Amino acid sequence: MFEYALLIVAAPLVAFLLIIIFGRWTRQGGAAIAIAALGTSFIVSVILFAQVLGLGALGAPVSEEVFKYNWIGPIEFGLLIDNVSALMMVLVSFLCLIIGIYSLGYMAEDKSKTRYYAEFVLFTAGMLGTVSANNFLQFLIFWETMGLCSYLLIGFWYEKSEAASAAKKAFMVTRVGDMLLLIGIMAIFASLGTFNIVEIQARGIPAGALMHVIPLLLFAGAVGKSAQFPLHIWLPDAMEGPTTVSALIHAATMVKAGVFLVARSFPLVAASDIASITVICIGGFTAIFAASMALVAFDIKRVLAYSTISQIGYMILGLGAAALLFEAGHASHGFTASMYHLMNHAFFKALLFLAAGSVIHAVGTNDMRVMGGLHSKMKITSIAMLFGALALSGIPPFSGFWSKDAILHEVFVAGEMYGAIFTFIWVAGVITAFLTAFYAFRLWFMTFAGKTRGDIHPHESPRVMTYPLIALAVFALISGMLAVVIGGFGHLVTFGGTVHEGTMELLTEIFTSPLTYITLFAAVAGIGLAYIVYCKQRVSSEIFVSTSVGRGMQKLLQNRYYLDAAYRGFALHVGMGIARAADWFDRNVIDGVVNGSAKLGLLVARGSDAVDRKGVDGAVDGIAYVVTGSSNRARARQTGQIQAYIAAMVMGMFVVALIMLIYLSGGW
Amino acid sequence: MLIDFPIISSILIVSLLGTLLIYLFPAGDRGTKWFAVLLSLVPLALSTVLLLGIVAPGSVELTSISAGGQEFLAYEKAEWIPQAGISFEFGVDQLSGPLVFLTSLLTTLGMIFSWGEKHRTKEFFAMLLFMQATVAGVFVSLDLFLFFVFWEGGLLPMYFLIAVWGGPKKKYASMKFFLFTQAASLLVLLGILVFYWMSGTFSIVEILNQGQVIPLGLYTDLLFFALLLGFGTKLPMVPLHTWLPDAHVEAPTAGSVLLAGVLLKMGGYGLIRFNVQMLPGVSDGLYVLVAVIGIVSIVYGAFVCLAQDDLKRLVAFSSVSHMGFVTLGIGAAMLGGSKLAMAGAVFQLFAHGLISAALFMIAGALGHNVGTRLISKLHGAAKRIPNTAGFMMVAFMASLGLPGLVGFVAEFTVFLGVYEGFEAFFGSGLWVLIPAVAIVITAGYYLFAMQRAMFGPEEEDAGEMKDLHSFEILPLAVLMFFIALLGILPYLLFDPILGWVGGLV
Amino acid sequence: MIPLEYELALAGILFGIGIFGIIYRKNAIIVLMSVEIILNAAIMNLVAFSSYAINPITGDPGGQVFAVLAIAIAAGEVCIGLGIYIVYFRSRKDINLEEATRLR
Amino acid sequence: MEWDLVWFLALAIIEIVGSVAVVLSRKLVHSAFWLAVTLITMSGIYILLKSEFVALIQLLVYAGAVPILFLFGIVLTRRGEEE
Repeated sequence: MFEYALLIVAAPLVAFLLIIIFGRWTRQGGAAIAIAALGTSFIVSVILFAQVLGLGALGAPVSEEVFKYNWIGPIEFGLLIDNVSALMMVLVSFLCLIIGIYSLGYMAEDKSKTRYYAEFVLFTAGMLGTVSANNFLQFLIFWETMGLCSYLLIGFWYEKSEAASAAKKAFMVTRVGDMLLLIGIMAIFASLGTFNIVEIQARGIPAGALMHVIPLLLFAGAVGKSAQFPLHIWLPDAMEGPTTVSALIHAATMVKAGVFLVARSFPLVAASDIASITVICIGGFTAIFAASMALVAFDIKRVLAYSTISQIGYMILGLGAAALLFEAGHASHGFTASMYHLMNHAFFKALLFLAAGSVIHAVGTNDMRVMGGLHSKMKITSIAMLFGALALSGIPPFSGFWSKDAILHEVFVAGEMYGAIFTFIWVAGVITAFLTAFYAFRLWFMTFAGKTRGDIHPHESPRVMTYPLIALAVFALISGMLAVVIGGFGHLVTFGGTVHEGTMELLTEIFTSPLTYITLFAAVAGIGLAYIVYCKQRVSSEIFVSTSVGRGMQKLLQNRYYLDAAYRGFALHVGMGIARAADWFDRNVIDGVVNGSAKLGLLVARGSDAVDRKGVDGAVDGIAYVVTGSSNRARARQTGQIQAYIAAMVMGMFVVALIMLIYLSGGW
Repeated sequence: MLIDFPIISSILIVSLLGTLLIYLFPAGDRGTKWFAVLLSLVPLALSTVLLLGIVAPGSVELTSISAGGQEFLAYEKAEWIPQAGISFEFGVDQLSGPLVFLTSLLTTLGMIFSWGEKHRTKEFFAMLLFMQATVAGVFVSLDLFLFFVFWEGGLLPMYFLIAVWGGPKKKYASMKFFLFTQAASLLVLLGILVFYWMSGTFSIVEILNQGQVIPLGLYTDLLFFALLLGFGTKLPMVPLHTWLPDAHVEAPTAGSVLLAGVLLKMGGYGLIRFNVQMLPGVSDGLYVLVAVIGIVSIVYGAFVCLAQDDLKRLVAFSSVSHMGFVTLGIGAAMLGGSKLAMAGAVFQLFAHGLISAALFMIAGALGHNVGTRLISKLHGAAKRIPNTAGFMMVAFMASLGLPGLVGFVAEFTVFLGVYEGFEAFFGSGLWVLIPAVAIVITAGYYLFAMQRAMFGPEEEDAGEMKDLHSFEILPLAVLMFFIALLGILPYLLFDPILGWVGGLV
Repeated sequence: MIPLEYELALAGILFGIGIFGIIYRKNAIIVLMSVEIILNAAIMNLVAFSSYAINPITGDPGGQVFAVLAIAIAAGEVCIGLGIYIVYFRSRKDINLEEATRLR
Repeated sequence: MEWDLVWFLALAIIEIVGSVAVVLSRKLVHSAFWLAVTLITMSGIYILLKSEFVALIQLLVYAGAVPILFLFGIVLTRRGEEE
């Protein structure tokens, strides 16, 4: 009954082909085709989502596989439609559409628009295909398609060497994760004989060592794609691409695919306590780790990139906690909360990026140190960005508050049940909330408040760019509350049993819990500190670096904990070292074999026929080039000399005698 | 519809006759090229019929004969030297049919790509046609003696292509190529003779029908080893690969295309036909050896690539690395009984033929049009030669195994089969991590090459750069079409192969 | 009675020395002398086997007959060999075997 | 019995030393002399092997004629005073 869902994925794919072939002759370099395809996908996904919700009577998970065909042999491809994928499809196609429209203004003056829109719609197809795949192999195929588009779009302005190397870095780092994911998927197939997600979720991995290894390998893929520690280093560099790309791929959609992967393999993760704990630790650590690096960045997009890493850390953390609790028999609140945060974050982070893009479009630089006082010049952008910052900081009633609170609540429950380590991670989460609020408002105050610091002449962006901002700002405000109004996000997405709560119960639960106020206090404190330092400037920002410890911290953070340098060193010295050694080995050692066979060829050629000598001489000359001094002696010995022949004969005799001896003595 | 027409011998006769006819043209005649290309379309069309007969038996029906549980299609037989039991015996199956098609396709495309060849044009095109006949002959021969005749015959045109139309070190490279492959041929001849002595016939069909012709034991293992060395040199497998980079670097573009596209496949074909199909049941240690050689080739080749500056040399070593998947697939399939690994190995033969042909065309085009193939001298060339850069990107992505393109299907199925095979034999499939490291390294060297050669700021004083000519775009576009088609709908070719492998492993 | 192994060992040693001379020395005459040593080693084997075969007192006369025959042939061979050397020397003024590569 | 062995060992040592000297001598004439020694010793060994007739022939033909022939050869192919 969902057969038309194929249209959602197919529309962008067809658009991709059309743009490649006809794009350069249409208006705006194929933008019209792209927008039409994205619009189609969006409308169809909304219909689909409504249908799925209607079927499931609000909450009961529906899943159906449509459009099956055999990829090779027994491996069956198709679409899996359930609550999660329907929600993701609406989300992704909506954001793609909005950002596609925004691109009309942002990319208006670029010469390679056709290439841009072709890669853009191919990415959309990849993301929609990923979220609707019914098996892990198909998932991987679309996942890599996204990776390719991410590579191409980061390197969109390939004349800049930074962009080219950032693109390469992104592909390489995610490739490490992808390799492990690939092995994980193969391990699943080897133990279950299927790639089908529904079947795998139903059957689970049989107990044994693989039960822990497989979820960890899958999680490694998620770590690469979602830029979690230790494979996070590509995302900040990826900001070299156009801002629309950063907003769509590197904030709203593609980096969430890792979270989605963990969600899809949730039962596998939950079945293994080692995997669950790893997921929690990586998520919690990444959240605070990335937030700390955002504190010192001056590039407006990089602050947002670190923020993205940190927020995805929250989602991963929530999923890990949910997995741990799920196995112990609790409901999957954390799962719901993570998906909830995924949706909210997609809206407000896309908003933040697009607003930043609007600012960059206006001032022509990414450096926040030369901005300031832009509020009066570009009011719409400023207000929109304020909405985004509030949502990011987790101030009610903006969307970020509801989902972040739910995740932290879940982690706290895990801490109560499983001991100190999770309580510790909960504390880290609260500190992250404080840091998040601080850097979000540091960004906003540095950009929009006070006086202009540099020689810039800003102007408000065209309407084709501001309208998407307004639309997203509205969603940043209401997307969290909408779920509360219908009685909790659990009605839309859940794993396992349904969650039935009333709106009032939910609100009471949230606002009577002391945990809520702790988080809220942290966020408000962060904003307050940012206000004092960067808006009122009552305290100079220099006080952070007045002590030697502060200076050391700043240096450490600005150098991103020296991890980039370490990876670079590893690649350059170890990787290239092995490569050079192998190359040397090939040129020098293995060519020794060639010399040997060249000598052999020489002997055969010399002995064969005197008439042929002229023809063979060509060979001899060629080979003599290779055969160095040592072979000259050999040649003198082995040509026409009776003694050399006798020597050879005697050696042959010995060999024959030896063989006979062994043979007569009765055994090989 | 049933086709009872001697397709295979027509392919061979047309190509061989064409070789002679081209020599009748006066030197420098412009019609030569047209004649050669149009003539090569005939074998291409006939091979397409063969391919259809294999992948879509419903649409085209070919006469068949069964041999040892497998079927050979389009079977033909005629006496040649009856006293020694040698005959003209042809037939194709799911293993050889796609390769015959690949040979014809790449010959035509290589000819079109060499439209700009100025030096001794007539002989050049004649050599390409001759090569097509001999290589296709290797794949279709069901008589061991005939097989060997074609096998040796294929060396000649390649030798001349390198020695006459080659680069600066052509003498050295062509001699190295000849000596290496000749030495390998000796081992193959030895193997063929052993088969003849033990079974009393040269016919592959009869040998397969006899079943276990060679008594199990030491002799089987020795024979297996000798054939492994012989075919492995052609494949090539580390450490017998050193002729390959030199031959590729010096060969003209069409020569490289055919060398990488089909000549290497003769090694893989021989391994599967002889070592696997005709020589079952050798000791496991040898299969472990094959698998280990495959792993070493994959990882070693990838690492050597990382240090190359000449694009053609890089692509040549990447061939070493990618043909390692064939060896690994065969080894793993025979160890753990994984059909997927064997089918993946067969599929990789075809996939690598398409991809490496595209890669060599691009490297060759850079050499002709830009004047250098050195990555370090091509700074930021994408701005000047966008079409070259675009095709290069797609070909690189196909070669590094991007899902959705044909390379991924082959690599993934081989890895999957290796996982199954290793789990069955060694107890854990996670050993696959070792060859899987090559996934990352492969991405590394291609992206590194792309970044340094094509991206980045433009060089100010770079010389004149010409983008692809239209006669260069056409063959590349055809290859890209097949690469994408079989990447998205691999079952078209993979399922028939899988069915064939079912009777083998 | 001397054990047969001793005889054979001595013959083997002589044979080895002869081979060594053939391969190592450049002078053709020394090479010919080395050939004589090898022949002697072979003849000694004949004699030794014959004296140990069948009848321990008289031995097997067949071996001795062959030995005498071989001695005669060896002497003839030395004559011919030296004759060739002399002819060769007349044409080349040298009998160094390293230079004698015209037959290749 | 014991004495046979002693004789044999003594002769064998002379034999080996002699033939090594044949091969290694710098001067051709010395080589010829040592060859004669070797061949004579050989005939002694033949006597020990109870093959007196062979020993006699060896002494006459080999030890007598061959070294003389060699000396002729040496003289006839001598070139300067090198060897």
